Amino acid sequence: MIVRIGRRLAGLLATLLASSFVIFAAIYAAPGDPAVFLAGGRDTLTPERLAAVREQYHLDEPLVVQYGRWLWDCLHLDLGRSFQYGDEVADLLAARFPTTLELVAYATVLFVVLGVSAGALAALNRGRWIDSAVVGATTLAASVPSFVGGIALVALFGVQLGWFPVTGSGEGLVGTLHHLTLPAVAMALGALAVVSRVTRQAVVDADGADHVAVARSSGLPEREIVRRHVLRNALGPIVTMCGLVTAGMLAGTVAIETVFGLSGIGSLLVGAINSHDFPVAQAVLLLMVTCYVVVTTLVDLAHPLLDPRLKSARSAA
Amino acid sequence: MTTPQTPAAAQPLLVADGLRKTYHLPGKDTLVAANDVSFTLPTGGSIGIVGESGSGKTTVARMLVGLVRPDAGTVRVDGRDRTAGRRRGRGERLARAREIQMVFQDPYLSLDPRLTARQCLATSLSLHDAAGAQGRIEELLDRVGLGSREAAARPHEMSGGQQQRLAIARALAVNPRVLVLDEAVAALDVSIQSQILRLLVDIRQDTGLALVFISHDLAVVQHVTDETVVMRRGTVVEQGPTERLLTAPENAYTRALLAAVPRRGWDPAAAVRDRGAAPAGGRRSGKAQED
Amino acid sequence: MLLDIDGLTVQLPGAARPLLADVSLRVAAGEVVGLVGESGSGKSTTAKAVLRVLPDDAAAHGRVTVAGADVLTMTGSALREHRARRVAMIHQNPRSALNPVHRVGDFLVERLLRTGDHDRRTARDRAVELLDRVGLNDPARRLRQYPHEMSGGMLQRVVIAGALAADPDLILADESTSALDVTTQAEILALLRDLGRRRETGMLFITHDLHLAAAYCDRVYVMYAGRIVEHRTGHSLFDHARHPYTRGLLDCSPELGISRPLRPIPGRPPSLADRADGCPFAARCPEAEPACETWTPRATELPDGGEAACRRLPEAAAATAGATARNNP
Amino acid sequence: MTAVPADAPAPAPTVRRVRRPVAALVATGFLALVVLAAVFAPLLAPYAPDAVDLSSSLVGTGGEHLLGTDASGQDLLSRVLYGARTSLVAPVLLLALAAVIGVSLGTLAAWRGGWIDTFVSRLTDVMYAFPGLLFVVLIIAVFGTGVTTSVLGLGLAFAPTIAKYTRSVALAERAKPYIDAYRVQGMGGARICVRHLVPNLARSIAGYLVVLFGEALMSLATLSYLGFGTQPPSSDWGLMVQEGQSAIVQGALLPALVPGTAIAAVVVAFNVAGVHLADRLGTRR
Amino acid sequence: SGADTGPAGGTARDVTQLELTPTTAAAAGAVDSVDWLLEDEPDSLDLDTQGGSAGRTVLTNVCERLYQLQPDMTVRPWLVDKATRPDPKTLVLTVRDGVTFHDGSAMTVDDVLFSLRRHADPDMSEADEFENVTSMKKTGAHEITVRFKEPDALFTKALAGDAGLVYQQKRVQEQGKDFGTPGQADACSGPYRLASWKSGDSVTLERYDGYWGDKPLTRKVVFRWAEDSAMVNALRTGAADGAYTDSVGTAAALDGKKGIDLHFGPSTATLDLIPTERGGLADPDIRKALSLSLDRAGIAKSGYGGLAQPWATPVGSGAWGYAKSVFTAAQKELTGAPASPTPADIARAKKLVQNAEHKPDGPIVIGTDSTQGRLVIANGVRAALQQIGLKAQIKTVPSAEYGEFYGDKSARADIDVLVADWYISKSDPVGFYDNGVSDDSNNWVGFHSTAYDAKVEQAKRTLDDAERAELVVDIQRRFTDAAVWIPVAQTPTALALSDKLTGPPASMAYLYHPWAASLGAKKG
Ligand SMILES: Nc1ncnc2c1ncn2[C@@H]1O[C@H](COP(=O)(O)OP(=O)(O)OP(=O)(O)O)[C@@H](O)[C@H]1O
Ligand SMILES: Nc1ncnc2c1ncn2[C@@H]1O[C@H](COP(=O)(O)OP(=O)(O)OP(=O)(O)O)[C@@H](O)[C@H]1O
Ligand SMILES: [Mg+2]
Ligand SMILES: [Mg+2]
Repeated sequence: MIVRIGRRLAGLLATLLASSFVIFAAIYAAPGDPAVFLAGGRDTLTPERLAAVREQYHLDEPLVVQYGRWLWDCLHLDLGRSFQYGDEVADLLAARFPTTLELVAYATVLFVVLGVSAGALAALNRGRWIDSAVVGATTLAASVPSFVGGIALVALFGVQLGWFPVTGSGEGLVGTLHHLTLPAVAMALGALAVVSRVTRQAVVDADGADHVAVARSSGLPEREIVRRHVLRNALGPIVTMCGLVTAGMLAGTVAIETVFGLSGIGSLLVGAINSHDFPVAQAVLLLMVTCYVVVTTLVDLAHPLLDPRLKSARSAA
Repeated sequence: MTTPQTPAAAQPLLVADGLRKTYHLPGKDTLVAANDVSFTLPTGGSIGIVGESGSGKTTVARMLVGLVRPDAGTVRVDGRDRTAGRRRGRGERLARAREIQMVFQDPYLSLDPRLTARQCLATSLSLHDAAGAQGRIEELLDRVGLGSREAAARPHEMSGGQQQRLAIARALAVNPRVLVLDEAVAALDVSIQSQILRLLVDIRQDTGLALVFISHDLAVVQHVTDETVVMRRGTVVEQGPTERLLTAPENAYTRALLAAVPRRGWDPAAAVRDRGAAPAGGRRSGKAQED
Repeated sequence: MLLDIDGLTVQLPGAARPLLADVSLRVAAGEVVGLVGESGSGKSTTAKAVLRVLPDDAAAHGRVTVAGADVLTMTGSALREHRARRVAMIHQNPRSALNPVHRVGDFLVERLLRTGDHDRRTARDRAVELLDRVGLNDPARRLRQYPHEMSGGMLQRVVIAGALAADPDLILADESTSALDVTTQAEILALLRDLGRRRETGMLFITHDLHLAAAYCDRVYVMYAGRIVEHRTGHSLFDHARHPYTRGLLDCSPELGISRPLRPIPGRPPSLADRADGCPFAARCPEAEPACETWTPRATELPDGGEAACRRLPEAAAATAGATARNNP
Repeated sequence: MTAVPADAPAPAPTVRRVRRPVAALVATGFLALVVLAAVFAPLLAPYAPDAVDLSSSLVGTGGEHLLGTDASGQDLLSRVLYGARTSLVAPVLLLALAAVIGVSLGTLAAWRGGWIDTFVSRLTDVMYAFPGLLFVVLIIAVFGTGVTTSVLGLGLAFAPTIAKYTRSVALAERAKPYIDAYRVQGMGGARICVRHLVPNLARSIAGYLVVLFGEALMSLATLSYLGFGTQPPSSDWGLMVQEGQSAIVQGALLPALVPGTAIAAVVVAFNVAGVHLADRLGTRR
Repeated sequence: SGADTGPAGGTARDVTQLELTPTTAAAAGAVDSVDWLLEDEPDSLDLDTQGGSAGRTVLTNVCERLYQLQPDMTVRPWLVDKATRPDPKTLVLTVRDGVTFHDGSAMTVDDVLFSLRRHADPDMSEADEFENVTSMKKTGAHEITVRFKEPDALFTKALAGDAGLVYQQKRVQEQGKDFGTPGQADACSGPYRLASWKSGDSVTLERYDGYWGDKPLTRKVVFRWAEDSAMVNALRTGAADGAYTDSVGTAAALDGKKGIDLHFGPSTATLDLIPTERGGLADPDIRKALSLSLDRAGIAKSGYGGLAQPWATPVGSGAWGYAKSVFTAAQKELTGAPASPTPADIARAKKLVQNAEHKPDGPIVIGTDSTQGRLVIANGVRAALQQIGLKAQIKTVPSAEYGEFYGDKSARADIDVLVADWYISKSDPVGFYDNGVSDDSNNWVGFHSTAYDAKVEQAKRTLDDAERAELVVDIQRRFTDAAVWIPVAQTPTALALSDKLTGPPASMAYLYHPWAASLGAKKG
């Protein structure tokens, strides 16, 4: 077990290192020149001024040198100062990350509860109308991009009916819940399809296992069988998929934050990429990737707790 | 079963010498699946390997045909070293294939699901020599008793017995000198099993093919082999002419094995009382799995 | 009679022949009754009918009673009760019969709680007792193990303990030793026989191994294509089999220590899609006559109390002497 | 293992009642219609797709413009019809490219194991960890904008996903004894992979690709939105959605709704047909 | 769905009738708190390093300038009491007495001088305003003397912009690098003080009770930010009370909605086509032909919901901070940029193309991003070019990359004409026309005229407004005649305000004028 954890952690670090380089290189290569942004207004742009700015911010050094410099600082928990805001990047993140986290957490609760129950319901009523309804509804939901869903939700529940506020993230628990309901629903809608589909398949598979038939033929009550044998055994793939979706959401709040006027790290990232705010874009991406990798690693480490066979099995990766 | 008895003095065709294989399990455990397994098989001879589940039979078979590289020991055919291992050229790979072939336990999974029986045979023939294939295919199909209907069928359209016939035909396609059968009839019903066994005996008679016949079923082994190797936990516990082994076993484990086979007048309780042996399984280092 | 199956016919829509055709079978308390046949002959379906787990769209006719209770008409709680307390089934593969994510102890406790006689604590004690009964050492520790931590033989003992938990009247052992090594098989068989005797439990022992059935069971039913073709006491089977199919099986099964050429039965068993109006074995039978193709099989009493369903039984009886001579080395 | 008799022939097809796949038929029919519409767009479209008419911008549905117009007064119906061409061809090309790379990588990883496997796994990890289309943006930064680049870039971006999937199915397939049988027959690894392993994976991979099609279409649309993909006055559906999006806030839904519905309908149809196809392909084995 | 989903042809405003009012009716009653929306969070509240319009909109209520831009776009002294010009190259500023910073300490001439020097630092964004300055000195307890290389007509206008902000020296120096970032106090003297800036959430201003001038009616202003649809929704549902909207789409969406008043005011911003070095539009005749055949009214209506006005010069009417009537009249004289081309215009254009010396070889590449308005312009240009027999092609780039076109020659290497919007911060057209001078970095197409260069130079030195206006009209004619840039439309400032509130300016002055101070309830 310890060895396994150690291995996973090493893999996590390797992934982070590789990702950090790709992040750096991507931002470096992304269109647009940060010097233009840094040099300020458009009437002051001259080649000399640009060159001076480049030198001042070390933008004229080779990619690898810049990367090394950045990585070194990151390791010292120094994420630098935003080109755009002039503020410490760490402060910027600290102010916005909670909103994104709350949003993702809320959405996760929604899609886990709804997606898993819909999937299980469909699986246990295989071939009946409930099954078709769930599969049909989730397929449709999956084909609507989240920003479109978001706009529709706002138009109906925010503007027409006025049940939910249309911007901001609210204060206090009740306020936050009130403000984040629509964006969380919009995010959860897309995830519902994949989660319910995976749940359905996992439950169908688990239901088809021999030991379930054995349990049935030994006269255990159906409720008990579904709970203790079918659902319990289907947990593995469900938890994995929920973990992956949640991890993906951490990096995918951009559109929703824009539609609902929330200041999270998603909108921070878009702004930073647009304005070539290197330090912020890199830090946000690194944070997102770290979250993703950490969540997936946790799911991976939690897996053996759900399936004791894996504790001693060869890891497939 | 009366088979053409080749004189034991004949020069050995297949020699397994000191084969050893260790698997590394998760954590620090290792499992010795085969340990110092040696035997010889004369030209046209037939040797059985019996033993309980996990005793290393399949591991030995796979080492013989080069699917698993032994940690130590060699496999020689006609004096030529055919041990799997170092990178070998295409020529040598094919040469070994022409010497030694294998039939697997699960007939369905050992056939390419995409290919019809005829295509399946054509594939292996073309690998070795493309000429005269068509006639040879019909000959092979006929040899294993597959009709024209089955020749155009894909594996999922055939019964288990037909599938195994095809697998045997495929192995025969390259005219091997040794055929390794790993539990090749275990998945079949007795009536089908006997058809396959009959087929094997016929083929041996006609072609002088040598067999390595792996089975857990002593009664079946007895019908097919001249010589038997009893394995347990990766090691050979007893080895000798099948006749002698079944009538006068020297090893306690062999005796327990024999006593456990149901036959007329058999009492399981007595068989258990006779059994002095510990449970099966390969030998593990590190934490024991079974106790 | 503990188990009494009378004229059971099970038909699936779309199938050319019934899964089970006119199956009659009896098991008395304390008796071990074998049911032999090749794959697909309907052995498991028979056992399942006793538990009333047939395919949803299957139509069943005939009667199945366990200790006088009609199984085929049971519903709801009566059915659950029947499955939980009166009949226990032991499956072929113990590894797939246990939930891999639950501990062995959970499996037993779950069954024990179902019987209603226990609370969690006493159930646990009883589970330890059961494991001890089926011959597992250190039972308290076993309760905390997961299935994947045990060998097949040990797991089959656990499954048997589970079956005993409900203290059933009838045990259905469906190929319950086929996946085990011969030595382990002998241990399990000895255990089952011992438990059955002690508690007067009846057992329907299903296997595809004719030798095993004949050696182990008090009485044996031989099944072919959904029909019982022969029904004999165990020891008379080896030497006095009367149905050509049974004899064919004996002829093609290699027997330890007996060296004789195998005589395979030609062809293969009919599938559900094959129509069989007359005797289903006629197509493979060396003794078949054209009339066999239209004769609906019917059991004929044999002098020693057994039954066989062959049209040519009188002649076949004459041939028995020859067969006996051949089978004796 | 002891004998487990399993000589039962495959269950007769008569026993399983065949259920009419109505939804799948409808979906397939719809897709066929879309393809026809794309092919015959010049005959069907009432206007040239790039005909600007500033005097009738953001017109609603009506006789003159069946599905209304966009901000520049271009006829939406004509644009959607013409747009079907790039919108459908580009994802196919993209997936073809991704499949070639992904299947090769995945098969190689499953077959060779070792560092290649580790490398592919890490690569997919890193790719998965990236938000959105950043990777494609990187490719485009290097090679410049345009349809070709976005197809190339997305092809590369999709490849690891397919590689990961291929690896998992190839691992399972590789463990089957028929592969061992080929090796025993003396067949080389490369030939086994190319001639036998991959063709046997083809069904499940094809099923997976069909499901990915929707995603590919959406991703290309997103790239067009960001200005990396097709250029106006092209009528790529993704581009149209993005062009139309700014009119939504003014209450003009059609410019985004029409191409958006087209995308969603095609994606849904592909998913329905794809899942059915994957099921069908799957049951054969 | 039916006709309700397509809006709009009929409801769009008549672009030629769009009425621009510099300010809204004066407020009568006090308000406790107002929620205001910005299009984005301010980058920083230090405009010397990061000047965005969000930051300016907030900070203009907190910080004061030496001069102040009025809603009607005129400029008047503010923190300076008096300004004298002893000679054309010298400006003496007398600093107002009695002004206190928000910590209560008095503003001194040292603070002013410190601020001016900070703005003049070459690393700061306003440095270019000080290029003509040779020295700035304290010459008395309340007096600063500025000397110029040449007489400078624009300097005082610059002091009404960010170059004239006055900071408290002590605070700025204390805060160092953190000056202007969230969590820091302001260093100014305006009617409001910065109560809090919660990064990523909100900025709150509170009335400064020690303010030297008139007391604002509104006690507290809370700023949040939201884009397009979110902003529209927030305003429609009353979650916010007002906003100045940059994005025309937002304004158009709010047009005619209940509970919201829309006000339009003059701005210097225009939409233009800027020909580039690539040369597809190198020939002035081709440029003129394009200008003649462009459907400006159609573009304004289609792309900007009627909230833009066809315009014949590259500077919006907000730049007319003086001699307004002269400029208005001059604009009417121009014939090279019709609102909707008449058949005669088209005929003229076709002839120009036929007789052009350098006809473009390939299609003319139009550079744009995919925002609605610019795309409509690009499509309009494409249609216009096709109409006069030229081929055209559109190349879009991400909005993020767009800014680079202005600074980097290589970025615009493969486009012939850029769809651009342009504004100047000073209310004087002269501030624009130096873009046409021969060696100017914004003169991409390489327009060269010594006479033009001389006139621009002269105008910059002409301190008298009337005289300068004459010059500007001349310059403007030369610029448009040569179609150095091709003007399309002017885009006014749009103010969306709850119908219970009134008071703030509607013109572009909101960026430089303490607009919140005049905001209040309609009824007392
Ligand atoms: N690839 C492998 N990795 C790890 N252990 C393995 C591997 N292959 C086989 N083993 C182990 O090696 C031992 C011997 O296996 P082998 O398959 O040779 O036994 P066998 O005698 O053929 O058994 P069976 O009768 O069940 O087929 C078993 O304990 C098995 O679990
Ligand atoms: N639910 C079902 N639907 C359709 N056919 C079925 C079903 N269950 C069983 N069958 C068919 O019924 C026949 C008898 O099956 P059964 O499982 O009873 O045979 P068996 O004798 O137990 O075989 P085995 O030895 O393989 O266990 C087989 O042909 C099988 O394919
Ligand atoms: Mg084996
Ligand atoms: Mg069965």
